[in-house]
Amino acid sequence: MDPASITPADLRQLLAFVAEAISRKEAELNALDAAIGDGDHGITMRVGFTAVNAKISGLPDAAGIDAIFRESGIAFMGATGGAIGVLLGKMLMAAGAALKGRPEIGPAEFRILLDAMESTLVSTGKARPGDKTMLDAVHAANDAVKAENPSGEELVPMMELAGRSALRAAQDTAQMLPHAGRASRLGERALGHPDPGAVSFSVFLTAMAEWAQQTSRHGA
Amino acid sequence: MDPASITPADLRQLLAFVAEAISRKEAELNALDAAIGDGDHGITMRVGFTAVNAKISGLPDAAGIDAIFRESGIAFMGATGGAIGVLLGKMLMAAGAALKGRPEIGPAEFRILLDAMESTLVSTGKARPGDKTMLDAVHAANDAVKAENPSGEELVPMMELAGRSALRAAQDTAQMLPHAGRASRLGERALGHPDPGAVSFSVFLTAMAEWAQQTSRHGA
Amino acid sequence: MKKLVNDPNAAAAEALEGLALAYPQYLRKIEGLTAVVRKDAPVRGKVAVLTGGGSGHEPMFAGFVGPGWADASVAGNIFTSPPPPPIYETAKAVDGGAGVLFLYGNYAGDVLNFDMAAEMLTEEGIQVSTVRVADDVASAPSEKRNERRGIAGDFFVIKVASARAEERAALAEVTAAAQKANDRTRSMGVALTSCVIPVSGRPIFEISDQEMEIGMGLHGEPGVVRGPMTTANRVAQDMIGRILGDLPAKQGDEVAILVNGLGATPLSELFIMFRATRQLLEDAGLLVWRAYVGNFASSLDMAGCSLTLLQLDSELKRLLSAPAASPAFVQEG
Amino acid sequence: MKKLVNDPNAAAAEALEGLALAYPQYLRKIEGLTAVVRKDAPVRGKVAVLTGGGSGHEPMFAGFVGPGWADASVAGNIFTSPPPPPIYETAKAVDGGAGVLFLYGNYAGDVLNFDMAAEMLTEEGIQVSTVRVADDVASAPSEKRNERRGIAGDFFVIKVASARAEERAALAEVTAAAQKANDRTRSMGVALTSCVIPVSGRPIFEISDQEMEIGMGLHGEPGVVRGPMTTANRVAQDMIGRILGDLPAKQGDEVAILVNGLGATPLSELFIMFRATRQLLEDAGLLVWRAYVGNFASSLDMAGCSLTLLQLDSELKRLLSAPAASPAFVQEG
Ligand SMILES: Nc1ncnc2c1ncn2[C@@H]1O[C@H](COP(=O)(O)OP(=O)(O)O)[C@@H](O)[C@H]1O
Ligand SMILES: Nc1ncnc2c1ncn2[C@@H]1O[C@H](COP(=O)(O)OP(=O)(O)O)[C@@H](O)[C@H]1O
Ligand SMILES: [Mg+2]
Ligand SMILES: [Mg+2]
Ligand SMILES: [Mg+2]
Ligand SMILES: [Mg+2]
Repeated sequence: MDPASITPADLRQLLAFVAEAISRKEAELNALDAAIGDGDHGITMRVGFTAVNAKISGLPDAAGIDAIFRESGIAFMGATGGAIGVLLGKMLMAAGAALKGRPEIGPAEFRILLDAMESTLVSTGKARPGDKTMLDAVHAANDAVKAENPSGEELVPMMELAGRSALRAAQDTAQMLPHAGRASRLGERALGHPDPGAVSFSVFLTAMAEWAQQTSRHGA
Repeated sequence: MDPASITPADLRQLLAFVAEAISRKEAELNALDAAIGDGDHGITMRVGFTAVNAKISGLPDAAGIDAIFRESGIAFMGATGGAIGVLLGKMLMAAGAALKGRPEIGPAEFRILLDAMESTLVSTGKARPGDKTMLDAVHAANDAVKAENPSGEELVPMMELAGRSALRAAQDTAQMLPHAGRASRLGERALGHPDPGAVSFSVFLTAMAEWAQQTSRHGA
Repeated sequence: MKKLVNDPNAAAAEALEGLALAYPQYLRKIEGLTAVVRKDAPVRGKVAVLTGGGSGHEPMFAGFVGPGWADASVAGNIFTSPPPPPIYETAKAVDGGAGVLFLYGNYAGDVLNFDMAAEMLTEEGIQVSTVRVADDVASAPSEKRNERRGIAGDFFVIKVASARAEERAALAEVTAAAQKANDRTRSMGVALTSCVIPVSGRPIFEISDQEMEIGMGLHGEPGVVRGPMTTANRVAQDMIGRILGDLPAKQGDEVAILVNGLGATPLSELFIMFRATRQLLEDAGLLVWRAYVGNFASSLDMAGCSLTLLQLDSELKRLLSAPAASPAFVQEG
Repeated sequence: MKKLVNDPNAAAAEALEGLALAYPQYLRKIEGLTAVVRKDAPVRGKVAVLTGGGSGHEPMFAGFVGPGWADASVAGNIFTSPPPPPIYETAKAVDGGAGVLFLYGNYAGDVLNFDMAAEMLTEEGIQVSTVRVADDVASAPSEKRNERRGIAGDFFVIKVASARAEERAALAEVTAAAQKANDRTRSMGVALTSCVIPVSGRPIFEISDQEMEIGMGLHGEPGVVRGPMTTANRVAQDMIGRILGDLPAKQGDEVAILVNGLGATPLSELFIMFRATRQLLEDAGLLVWRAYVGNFASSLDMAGCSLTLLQLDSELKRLLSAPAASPAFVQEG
């Protein structure tokens, strides 16, 4: 591949790679969710990404970046349920809508993608940064690629930065108290445990970056 | 006491002593019953003898041997339920009926008592020796005091002989297969486990003998 | 042991009290006895159906007392038949002049106590007849069917007999209906864990985390085969195989089926077991006329379930579908 | 983990299938969807009551579909809200032209998915209104009552709303009745053990053999106090104390009470808990108008129970006692 961009064909492979990464984390995500929620987050993520892959392989070859994201979102939302189903489903759909007409994902598109995801997550889930949700990871990644410019305008480093930032933010959620209005059920006991949705979003971004990095090295 | 006989007043004490002995064996009897039955035999025996004691303490001072046994049987049967409730209840009532008019329990009365108990058990429970039931202990005790005459006609040795014989017979039930007609539910798995009812009857007789022995020593 | 009880020795009595306090629309407790009777007992001119046995099988037996169901249930301690006096007193309280049918599981202790009570009643001129439920295929070979113990099959036999009594049939007819239901009922259980008796606080048998025991009785009586835990479909196949090997049902016959939870198995698993069972019955050419899924005859907090089949005819269908209302089962006309 | 399941990933779907196959007299499954609807759906001119949520709470929610009960229930995976598409499809299948009331437990996931489905339906001109059951006193202080999660209180809210719909009330009226029931319902749970999700095969939290947790949610959400296991009477006292501290009921008021088992707790213990609760309510001067004891909203194989009070008025009594029939609860008129 051209390390500077991701074509629709690349995106299919990338999402399959992400699905595998998520599957490998199933037990870990369940355990995180068990600590502060109901223990199903890993199952839900695995089911959702399995559906995404099934859906993608049925799409016509001509499907563009926008269609692939939109259909992924519809598939994810329709297969999973749970909070994450609607949230991540809508985020994927929003990414598709925001990338309408773009033939490939380059650095600019990656920024658009993260920004669309964050704003959809906020408008749907009504959480704020610091509430100990997936938003903390999304927000950190989006902020990082917006604000910093560590290696110019190259896609792979940008993706890596996003993944790293999301991961760090996810880990930091362990120190947060869940926002009372949303998750009073957790209380003080949530302290010390990271938010499973934040962790799984960082897995999503990290896997994307890893795929891009591996592919660009192979391609290079 | 006169070691050669048990008065109605003695009998009250003796039954209180038996009740305590049974209570101490509660867990053990439950465990034996758990191995081949439903695990309640110790509870039932304890409940039954507690009721016997309560009943006895309410009897008029003039109550004779016969009345004490009869009322014990009624109390036992009414308080417990289970197979053992009717069987031992009727056995105690039968002992009372058989000892009607006898002012004390001497060697002759002890023989009558065991014989009445065995025949009532057989007619009510319809088991046969070797069926792995309480009858095996009752039968062995009755047989022993009928057949043997180890120390002349003295009550305490006779009671000890009965207790020993019942205990040995109870232990021997471990080697028996339950009679199919009665306890097919047990099957081969009952092998190696003694019958709880046989064991509890041997506790009953052993405690009687122990009380008599202790009392006669103290009295001597 | 963690149980929501107070004095463990009083658990059976308190559970019965709670049942009676919760469901005054169907039944009431007899003061001073561990027994409940239909709210409107005695029903003049109607045969009274009296059931009962050891406690620990809730909602069996007391949960099946009410109009269209039994007239009375007498409870013993946990897993222990009630003694004769309360059976006798309760029978007298529900006798409406047409006699009393004793219906209970076929266990030595119950037989002795209920028989003794029947004797006492007969002496007083009250007509008593008895049917002992003997549905557990695991407990004796078919040549010795009358020696089998009773498990969840009580549900069908009590329902049928009670409905027949409600039709104002005579004691002999009610007895015959109960006997017919009993003759056509077969059950098989499977246990995944032991129950714990409140007083002893300990499991009544050992079973590993990988094992199950097919054919285990409602009081932990040993079953027919202990083996590794497997899927619901395979468990159902084994159990239904044993039942159909015993029940003289042929292709096209109608059956009622009861999937009964033993106490600690959630309804979701019972539905999965029903799904498997129904398929097996269909494969065997039998028609499921009606199904009942839930906790009907439990074994304290044992995990596992039992399957019960009743081979129907038109009389049994009429009686099973007759209206009935009790704490554990309400059915419209 | 020992469970009577097949593929653990299919447990929720197979349980629902089993339920639908067992009770065709009340409901049917919609082909291709994890949803059941009243046998006679859609009922023309009647407001449709649609409930649902994550699976693992059987018989909640699907067990409460039938005449006098909900028109439909949509099931998600274990502990996971169903996604919007099946909610949307099911609502369309039961809409009788008078609109649809969505009734479900107040959880973030359910809110997101049901709201999304409601949006899709509204776009098509189908009227939808929503009441989120929020009865769990342990989950938020009373100033934030609308943030509380829903546990067994669904039972009362669904019953009341369904009966009002059966009276052919308009959508706004049915919604108002549901809202009133919701406003007057309070619950408190206690967990003795963790449940095990079939797919993961592991407990979702640790709790020792000597401990219980008061206020724990139906999915193992942490409760308000963890302490040593104690007697049924004391557990009930703690729970009822918290409920009565929150419910604005006064001496002489009538209440309905639900003693709900979480899955692995036998009925006998629930009756003992009811006995304790009834005494406490009597001591507080409240009148128990009707009681319901059983497994209504479970948490897979969790041991424990919840207590739910509904403070009554004449409308609620009328609606609660209206005839109704579904797999999990039948009531005569
Ligand atoms: N309103 C919200 N905004 C942002 N993220 C949310 C919100 N609600 C839930 N989440 C995320 O969803 C995750 C839980 O997802 P999951 O366990 O799959 O769903 P459920 O909570 O329905 O079981 C949480 O860890 C959190 O990150
Ligand atoms: N028909 C019988 N004849 C003699 N003894 C019997 C008979 N039936 C039962 N038993 C005795 O009763 C004992 C069981 O008593 P128990 O556990 O108290 O009652 P249950 O069997 O009703 O639980 C057995 O161990 C056996 O000794
Ligand atoms: Mg979750
Ligand atoms: Mg026993
Ligand atoms: Mg017993
Ligand atoms: Mg969930």
